[in-house]
Amino acid sequence: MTDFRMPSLGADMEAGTLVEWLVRPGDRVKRGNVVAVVETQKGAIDIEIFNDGVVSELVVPVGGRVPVGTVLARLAGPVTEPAMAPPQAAPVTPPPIPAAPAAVAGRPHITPVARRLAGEHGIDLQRLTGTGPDNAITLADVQAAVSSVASGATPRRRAGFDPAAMRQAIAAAMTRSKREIPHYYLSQTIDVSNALARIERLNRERPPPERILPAALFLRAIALAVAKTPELNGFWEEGRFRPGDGVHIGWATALRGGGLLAPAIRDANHRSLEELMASMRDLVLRARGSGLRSSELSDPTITVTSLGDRGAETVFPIIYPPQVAMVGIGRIVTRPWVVNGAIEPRPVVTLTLAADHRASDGHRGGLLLVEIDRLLQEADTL
Amino acid sequence: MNAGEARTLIVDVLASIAPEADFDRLPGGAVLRDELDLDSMDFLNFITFLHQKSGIDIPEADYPKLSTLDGAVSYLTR
Amino acid sequence: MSAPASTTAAVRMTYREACKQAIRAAILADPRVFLMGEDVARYGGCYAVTKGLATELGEERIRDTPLSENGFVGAGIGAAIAGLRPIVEIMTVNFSLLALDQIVNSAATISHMSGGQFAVPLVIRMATGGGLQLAAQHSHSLEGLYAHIPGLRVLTPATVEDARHMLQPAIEDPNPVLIFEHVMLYNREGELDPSVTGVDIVSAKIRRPGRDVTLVAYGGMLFKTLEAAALLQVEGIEAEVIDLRVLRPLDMPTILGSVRRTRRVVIVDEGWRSGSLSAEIAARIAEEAFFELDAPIRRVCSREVPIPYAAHLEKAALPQAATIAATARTLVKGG
Amino acid sequence: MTEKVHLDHAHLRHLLTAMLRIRRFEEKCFELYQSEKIRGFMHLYDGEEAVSVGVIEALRPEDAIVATYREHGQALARGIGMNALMAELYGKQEGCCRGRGGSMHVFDRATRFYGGNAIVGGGLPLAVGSALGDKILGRNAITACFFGDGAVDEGSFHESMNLAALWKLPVLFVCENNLYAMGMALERAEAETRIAVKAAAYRVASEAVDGMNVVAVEVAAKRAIDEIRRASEPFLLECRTYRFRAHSMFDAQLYRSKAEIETWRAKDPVMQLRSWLEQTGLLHADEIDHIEGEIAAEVDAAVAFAEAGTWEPVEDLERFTTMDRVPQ
Repeated sequence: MTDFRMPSLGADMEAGTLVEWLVRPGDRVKRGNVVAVVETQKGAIDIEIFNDGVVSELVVPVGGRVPVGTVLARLAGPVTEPAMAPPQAAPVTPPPIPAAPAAVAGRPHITPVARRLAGEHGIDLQRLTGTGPDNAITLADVQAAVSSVASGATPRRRAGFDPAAMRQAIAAAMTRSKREIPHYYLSQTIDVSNALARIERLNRERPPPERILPAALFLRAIALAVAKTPELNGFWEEGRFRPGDGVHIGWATALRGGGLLAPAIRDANHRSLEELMASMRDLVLRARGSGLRSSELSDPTITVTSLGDRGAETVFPIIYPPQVAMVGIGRIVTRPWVVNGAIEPRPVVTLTLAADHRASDGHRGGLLLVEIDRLLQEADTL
Repeated sequence: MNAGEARTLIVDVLASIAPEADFDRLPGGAVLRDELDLDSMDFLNFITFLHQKSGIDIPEADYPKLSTLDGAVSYLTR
Repeated sequence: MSAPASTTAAVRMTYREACKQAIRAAILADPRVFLMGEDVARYGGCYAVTKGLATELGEERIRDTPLSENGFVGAGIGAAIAGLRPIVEIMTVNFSLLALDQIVNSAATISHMSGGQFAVPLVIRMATGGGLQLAAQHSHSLEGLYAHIPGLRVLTPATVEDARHMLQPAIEDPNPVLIFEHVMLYNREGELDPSVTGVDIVSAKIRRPGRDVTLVAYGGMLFKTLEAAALLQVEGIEAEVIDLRVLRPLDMPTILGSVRRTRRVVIVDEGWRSGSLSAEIAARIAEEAFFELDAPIRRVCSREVPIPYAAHLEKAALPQAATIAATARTLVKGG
Repeated sequence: MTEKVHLDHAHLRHLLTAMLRIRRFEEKCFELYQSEKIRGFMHLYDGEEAVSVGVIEALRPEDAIVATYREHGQALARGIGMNALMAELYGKQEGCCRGRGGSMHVFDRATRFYGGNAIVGGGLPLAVGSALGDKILGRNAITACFFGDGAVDEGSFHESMNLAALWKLPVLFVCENNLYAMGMALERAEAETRIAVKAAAYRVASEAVDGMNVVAVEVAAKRAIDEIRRASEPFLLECRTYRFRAHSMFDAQLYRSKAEIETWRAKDPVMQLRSWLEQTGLLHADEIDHIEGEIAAEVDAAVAFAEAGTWEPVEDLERFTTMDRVPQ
């Protein structure tokens, strides 16, 4: 007795529907006879039998849809039927995990989010043991450490900058500045309608990443003006003035949660509006994202501080020793303004200069502010 | 992009600018610049990241529409 | 026009049937639409997707071509520029290499090169992937290669719903759209909700929410990945499975949103690891969510070999559910 | 001086045996596929035996062959053992390619059998290259390149014919015109269906021959090959033949009628030669039984060899992805 099974007729054939029997029980069949027709997704296909014999039973009726290998009929006759291929169970190969470099002695593996949280909570990594992949210290490990330390409120430390240490440094510098530097102060209120119109025009066709802020235009005007008044661009050391080796403007940046940094934009007077904007943006992002290391702060030759559009109208800056000048930018406000004898509302900003009287006199300082004003009126040339 | 995705995206971007802020308790109507102490540079970065991540152009004239969290969500999903 | 309140129950059909209905509906809806490819008419399609369509729609709209892939794909581009909306069927991605020049240097490039004077509103459908022991020249998974090309939109419908509904927006897209249908999906059955009348070809979908690890997959790998998620479930690991649906442009917000929640990610890709789509996704996650990660980004790809004929070697070469689960486990359980 | 095909009894008996070996091997493959012993795609050669036997009979051991995915006929005619071939179809490592190629990718270094190519028209450029190599290296050898009527639609046909003609390369292009490229009838695919005529566009000599008559094929092949060796120029031999089975293992043959198949079965190359030999008294019933018996034994032995074969260790998966040296 041999079984006649539903044949596999194709690589992706899983089942077939028997649409016609061409033999009946009792019929004699020979190898190669077409005994049935099977419907598949590809169409109807004639099915041959490979054994000689006599049909004894038709197991699957016409219309029956059965998977490949199912017995369709039984034959009486010599057994020559090849057994169906047993499915081969292939061993699952272990996933080829790239071998992680062994943790460097003393420097444990730590995942990025764990490192971030540890940094924010001032957790000492040496004391932790990792439970993550390759024994890395994970978020959970740090969270556990944080909760256990929560009682003793360790100060929040920004990676790279210790707020407490920064506070002390600012205090020391401001105290020295007030003690040593004879400041004189000048201010100039400037109509910035031309400047703002230029910025608005530039930004209209630019996608956000390439847009310019008014501060960048002010910075450009200041850099060009400072280049013309070298005695405001340098340092007062051992009783005499040392000129800067270029116009490197420190852009004062307030840090979130307190603290101040003034990373230098080197050769600001030779940079285009776009370059200035890009470096301002980069410095701010890195400073606030704790990406700046104190070692990176090259020494500015003059500092500019801007209160931004949410600050006060006017700032009276304190010079950052050993520099000899500092420019302040207030908030842009709308004020009545005399234009050709008539009064009309105009956006204005108050620029101030604090300068070290040992290195320069008020007259020179005044010329700087007037020059900045002149440049801003011809904003299209900047 | 639906409202949920827009909100997630906006919060993600704000988190990269003001990491210490607690966004769960940020009222939808609060003025972001005041609530999170964002200066014009922060706000420009906020607009830039939104533009880069969503592909939606945001002209300067529309900045006021994104002054609050709810305003920004409806702007991104209009 | 809001969808009618659907009282009719979901319809069950194979992925192949969904593809056929999509083609049929597209041709009936628009006189500019026609399908051409090798053996799509009289033979009924190498994978029987177009069986019977030629008799119903005529051999002008279901058009057999000689075995000239470079020729008829180029012709499809020309016809699209001339105002038609052709659907070109390349039997499998393996033969698309004969038409790679037309796809990359013409279809993907003409709109940009012509300064926006011409668009190429062409859809190219092709089967892809291994698993049927067809050996090296017939088992390629090269969709990642096409996802590298600016100017193309690349779709990988995995579910019956996507197979049924992605074609229409693809035809309406003014740009060349490539639709990859994995060979192992044709026989799969799935539910089709009649109230769903369309899908987008922009976003990825979370097919299974989870909190512990994100599994990113597409096309033929989706169901192996869902199977892996089921294996992980047994061990108390909740895996979130993302079906990319669109390989270009990648829907990174969805991926990043998930990774930010689970902080662990495994990318499953039937392509070879080096220079694969999974490599691109891993790079973008590292670039944009590095500080969110709580474990290294891992990938499960095909072994870097020509796919062999012998069943046990092919199985070892292609990504399997057990391997996906094992890889995810190393990220969650550590050690 | 073209060697005359000596039509003596031994040679005709050899031709019949060669064709029968192919026919019986293909029948066993057809059966084994349906019981899932053989998987993947498989394209059977029944009906076209006269082409591979006739052409390969005219080749020398040092000549090279490039074949297609319908290649069991060429492989057996060229002398690749049934054991190695069947084991390859089973996917066993005792197969001629360690079970990695399967039915569509048979290779054999010893007989310069440069494999089946599953990309239509993919082999033609390879054959041009093989002939270029032989010519430059001064080997007195030719390359026989088998392909179907479908390949004539591909760009590689045009490019290869031109290169072979341009560089005067010893290539015998053998087109097995079986009237169908899978489901595409020749007249629905080619504007000019007389394939041999196309050679003139490249100034290449050509001939169309009855691909169902092994003696006619051998005579034409011998004449063409002698000319190739003499003048070192390519030749296009169009063999008009027909395949009795479906294109491959999953084809409901919706594109042709059963009646058409029957009319061609009447010209079965094996039956033609056998009945001619019997009528002319060159072959007796006991001889044919002896031949059939030997072949049946050879086929059964091949199946046993394949069944007993072993799986290549999974650890060897990546071996030969790249080579550390060129095999000599």
